[in-house]
Amino acid sequence: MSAFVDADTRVVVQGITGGEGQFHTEQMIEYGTNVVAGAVPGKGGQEVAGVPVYDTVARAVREEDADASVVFVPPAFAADALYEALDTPLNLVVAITEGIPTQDMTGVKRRLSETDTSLIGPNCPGVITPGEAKLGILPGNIFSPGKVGLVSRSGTLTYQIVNSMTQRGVGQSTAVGIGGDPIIGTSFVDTLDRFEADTDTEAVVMCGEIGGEDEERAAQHIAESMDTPVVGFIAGRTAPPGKRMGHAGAIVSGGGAGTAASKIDALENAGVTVGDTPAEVVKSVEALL
Amino acid sequence: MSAFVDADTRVVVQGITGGEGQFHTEQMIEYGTNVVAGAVPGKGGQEVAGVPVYDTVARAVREEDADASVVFVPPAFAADALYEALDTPLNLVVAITEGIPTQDMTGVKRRLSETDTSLIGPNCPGVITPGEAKLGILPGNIFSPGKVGLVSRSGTLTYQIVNSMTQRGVGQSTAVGIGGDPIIGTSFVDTLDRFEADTDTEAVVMCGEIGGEDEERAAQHIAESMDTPVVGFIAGRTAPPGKRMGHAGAIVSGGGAGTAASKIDALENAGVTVGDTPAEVVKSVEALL
Amino acid sequence: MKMKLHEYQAKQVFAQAGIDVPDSRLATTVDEAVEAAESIGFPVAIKAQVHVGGRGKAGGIELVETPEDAREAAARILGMEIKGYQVDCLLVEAAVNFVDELYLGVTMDRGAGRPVAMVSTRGGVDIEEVAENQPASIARERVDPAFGLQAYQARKAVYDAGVDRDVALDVAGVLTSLYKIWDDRDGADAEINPLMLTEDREVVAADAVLNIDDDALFRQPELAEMEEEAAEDELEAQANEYGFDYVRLEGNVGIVGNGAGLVMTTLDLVDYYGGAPANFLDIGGGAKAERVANALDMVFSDENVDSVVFNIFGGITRGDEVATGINEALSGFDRIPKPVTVRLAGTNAAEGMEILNDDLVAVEETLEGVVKRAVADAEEVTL
Amino acid sequence: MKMKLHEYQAKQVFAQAGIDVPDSRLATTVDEAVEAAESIGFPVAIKAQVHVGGRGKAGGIELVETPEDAREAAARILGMEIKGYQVDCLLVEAAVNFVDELYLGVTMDRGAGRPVAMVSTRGGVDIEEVAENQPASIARERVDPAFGLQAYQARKAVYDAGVDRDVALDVAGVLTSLYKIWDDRDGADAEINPLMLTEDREVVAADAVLNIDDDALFRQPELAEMEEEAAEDELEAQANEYGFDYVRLEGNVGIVGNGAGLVMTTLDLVDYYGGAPANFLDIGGGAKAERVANALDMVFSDENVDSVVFNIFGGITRGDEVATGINEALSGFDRIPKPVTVRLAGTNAAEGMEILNDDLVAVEETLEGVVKRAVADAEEVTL
Repeated sequence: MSAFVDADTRVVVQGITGGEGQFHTEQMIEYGTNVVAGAVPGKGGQEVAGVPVYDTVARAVREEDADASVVFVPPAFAADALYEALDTPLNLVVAITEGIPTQDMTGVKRRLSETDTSLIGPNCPGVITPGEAKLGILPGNIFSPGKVGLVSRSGTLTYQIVNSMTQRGVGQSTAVGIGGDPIIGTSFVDTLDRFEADTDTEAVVMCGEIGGEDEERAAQHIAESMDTPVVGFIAGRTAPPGKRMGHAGAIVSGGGAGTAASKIDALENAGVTVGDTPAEVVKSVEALL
Repeated sequence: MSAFVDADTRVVVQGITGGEGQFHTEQMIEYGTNVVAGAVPGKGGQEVAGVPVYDTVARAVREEDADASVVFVPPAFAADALYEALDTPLNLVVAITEGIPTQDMTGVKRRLSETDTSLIGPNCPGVITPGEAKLGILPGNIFSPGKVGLVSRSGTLTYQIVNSMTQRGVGQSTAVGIGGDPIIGTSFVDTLDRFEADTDTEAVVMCGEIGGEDEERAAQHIAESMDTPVVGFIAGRTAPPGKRMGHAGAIVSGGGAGTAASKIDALENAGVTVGDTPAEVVKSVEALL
Repeated sequence: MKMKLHEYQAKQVFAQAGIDVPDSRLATTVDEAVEAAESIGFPVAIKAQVHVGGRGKAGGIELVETPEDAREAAARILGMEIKGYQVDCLLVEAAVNFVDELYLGVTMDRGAGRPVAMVSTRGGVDIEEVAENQPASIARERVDPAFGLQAYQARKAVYDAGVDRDVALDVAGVLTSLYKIWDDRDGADAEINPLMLTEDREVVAADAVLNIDDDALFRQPELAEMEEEAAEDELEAQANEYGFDYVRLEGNVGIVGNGAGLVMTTLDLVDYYGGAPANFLDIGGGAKAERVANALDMVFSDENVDSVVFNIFGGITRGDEVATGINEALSGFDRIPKPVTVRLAGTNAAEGMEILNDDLVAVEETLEGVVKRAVADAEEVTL
Repeated sequence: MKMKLHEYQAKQVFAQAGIDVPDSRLATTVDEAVEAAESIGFPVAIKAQVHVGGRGKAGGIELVETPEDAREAAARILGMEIKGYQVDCLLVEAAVNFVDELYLGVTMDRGAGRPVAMVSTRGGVDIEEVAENQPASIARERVDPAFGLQAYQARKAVYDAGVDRDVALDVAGVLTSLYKIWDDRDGADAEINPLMLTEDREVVAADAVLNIDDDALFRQPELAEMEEEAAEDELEAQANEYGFDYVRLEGNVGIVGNGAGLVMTTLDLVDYYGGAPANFLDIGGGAKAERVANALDMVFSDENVDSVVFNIFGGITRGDEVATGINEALSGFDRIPKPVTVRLAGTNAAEGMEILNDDLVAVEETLEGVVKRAVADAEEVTL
């Protein structure tokens, strides 16, 4: 069992014929991911990285029995690609695309709520179960199989922490970047639920950042519903109010909501060890195993 | 228990200050219906027929603890009035208005599917439980309490049959006009379910008409799920294809779907006695009691 | 009820929405038609503008290559009658050199309560026949009204229908536009049949159907202006004016009543008792003398009618008021032109029956009674 | 990121959507301002057009009754600096004689993932203060994005807020228009504060805020044209041009990195180890030499910066390529103006560290190491 994906996950890549799509499809296949199809309107019948391309996601899913998709479609067309994916029986859709208009995503999220599909992202690096499969753009070589589940709103911060973990011999059961946008599919809470249910996960690292209240909700959820120990980290302690720190979602409001301090307090009150530095986080999780 | 309404049903009238709204409010109250409020934007604070008027349905429901509404709002504003009613905890909404644009009703029906509220109509005479309450424009004086549930797409045809029943001493448990439009809230099947569950109903009269496939679905439902005996009637045997017979929904398609013959066949195959005339219908149901 | 647009009107709307239509001009005289053909350049199609399908089969469309042929075709088609409609107006249109014909349509799936978008590669023929004989050859996408037709759905329908890949995205674009027209304009049906594919792989709407939901015309002023009195039947046109629901039939028993279900049932009973209904006429709620008079006028003026059933179930309306209305309405006649049998039921029916002037009308107490008497009266006239 | 419109731009958009705004003209010189005031008629408000709230308190708005006062006010306000923004442009606007001030707003409720429409009768003041101190005085209607703001919701918000009944439907109409603007124009926030009620019970938008979702500007060409280089900070303007995510801070340790979370963490670590970050600069994916050079240029040109952290986690990008990029970028300088410490991690990091020219930069292996060194370098300069 794994939290989101494993070696049997059958993946269709939406936007496989674009530069990013093609490159990362090759990387995913090289990592061992079972990429079974691509989907690009007008490109049906072609082949990319040895994988057949279909004009519609529906046909790709039907013909190749896919159960997950990864979306590399440019922002202007990404919402349509997500609606298309959500209109099929896929279990999981991972949206890598950065810069999707917010109003497009509110519509997608509304539709998502009516389906049984999970959406990770958008504006995220994807999800990996080391040694099994990766869906997205995470660099496979820094991961190692193990017992720690990692969830983060940031890609490079994930890499930083994973890299340290791997260097110290602490492997990962699953790592998932949920994305830096204000409106995302899978939240911290959703992911923590998966980790709690995942028998391969014995400890969790949760990397939050300023903006919104997802970390506060996660803290409450940890206190109420989780037995698996959690180590936390919050980026953006030095962020000034009203300024967007890179991610569209990483902003402390003028009124002072969404600060690192509020999130750290909430997590600590929920019994989570919050590291001051990434190195501290790795040490804390190491101590839990 | 009753199928939809009883003397305890607390009713808010939307559009109570209009001519129709005011007249029928008085009629409903005279019949014994527990009308507790009116709702008309901009008319809050007034009183109609001794009932307080509020600017919003939400406030009327909150202040007067209403659980049903009747809608007398003109067609151009009716969909908005229905959305407003569906955004409150009302159990039942009865839409009398005729001539609501079809596309408006597809939206309302979509929203309806996400709520726990039942909608009767639009373009319908309403619902009555004789001796208890009536919601709508049905003439109370022709009804009498009894054991027969009656459901119909037509108002005056309902009156015709009810009148004969009452004259012959056959009373009614509930009579409901579900409306003559192509897109309606409560279908024959929904109503038959209510009658089947209603301990006061021992036999059912179902008056269908040409157009659509609601009667065919009802026939299947009767065969599969109903113990209560049903007598049927279908209006429009002489209707030519492609012509709308008064009701927006009463039309036999050019391809020949929605004919009276098809509906009569379906009902008879489901074991329903279908009368050739209203008088036959009344005799058949009398024989069942 | 649907309001039908003429082909040329629908094409105006389609062209505004960015759908390619052939160059065309309207003509109401033969000279105008020839002039239009010459200015467009031959070959052109001369097309009757009538509110009815099957023009082609009926000889209402002709492809011409020369001014002489254009003159001849225009002269023949102008004024001809197609399924009861007289041709007053021609569309003269550049002929499209096509290699393939598709069908695109948007309508309401009544059972589902949702719009449905359709694509077929079997365009240019009667689509109802295709639907019956080869249902699988029409790709259908049901639309969630809360989200509208998404771009991917248009593509999916087009690919599922098997449209050539090199034009698929263009065709999907036309379907998206067609849906938007249907949605924005309160369409009942919107169709392009055929959507022609040219040798240059252009996509052109060679015909256009747009029917509008009558109930929504109040918010479609531009389209409401295009409404014409349907020329098919003078009485139906008159009923429109009076605001009656009216349908003309073949029989000789005229029927006036209130409420669609009861009037339909009255028709059925006329048939059941051996008569033949001449019309469906629902005067709706209320019982103003003027409405009663208008309804009786209409039925009297139908020369097929030999006797009249007047059947009202008062409901909230009181029978005595209706009776007064009938008396007033009929007192305007020197002589009642055709025998009228009245039945009033419901509230104050007895009082009403009392009030009715039986010098003017016969009175019956039951639905069955009123129908039987009118059928008998009609038979008597016929004999 | 949000693109902010000026008040006068937002009012153009609002007026197009049918919202009443006062008569006004734009002026960029004192003479123009006086002329505008005279043509509009006194009293007028002279209002600084800057991308920042609190203009009034800062003296950026003045009500004047005479041409002399208009001249004086325009002269004073033009060129003044408000929260770092220089005033280049004035809106001269007819003064509204109001009896009441409301607040209307539409924004995204991030937690719910849904738009929210807001109404308060406590308009004309800082709404964030109202939200904090009297949250109940703001009526909120959450909008289902699949259905949009329904008319009844606008009315409900207006009645719930306690707006006078005689103007409630008018105010609800303005809220509906405001939502439609927000929805059609890809708004992030749309506000009218205050919406003035006049003695004649007219409803007038006396101020207007419209911020647009940057990510949607590609489909808002008309609004995209209104975008200006934010005048607040030259470096932030430059970052926009280069396509960097950049925020200027108060410290002296310049920071360049890739990925929002990692760059934020680098800032936090600078602070943690006793330094003060001078900026947030995310160069994003890829490691082209030109981007590296542009980023270093920017940080070097910030006179507050005393030392630089360059922290890249390669990910899919290879460390050797990044190192080559850094070498190329720095070889363009005769002399490296400020000490730079580089750390490369991830794919091919070791090879990259090898390639780096340590005549040009210092090299550290860990995140903690690179931050500590840069903090130490900065302290050394300061001493």
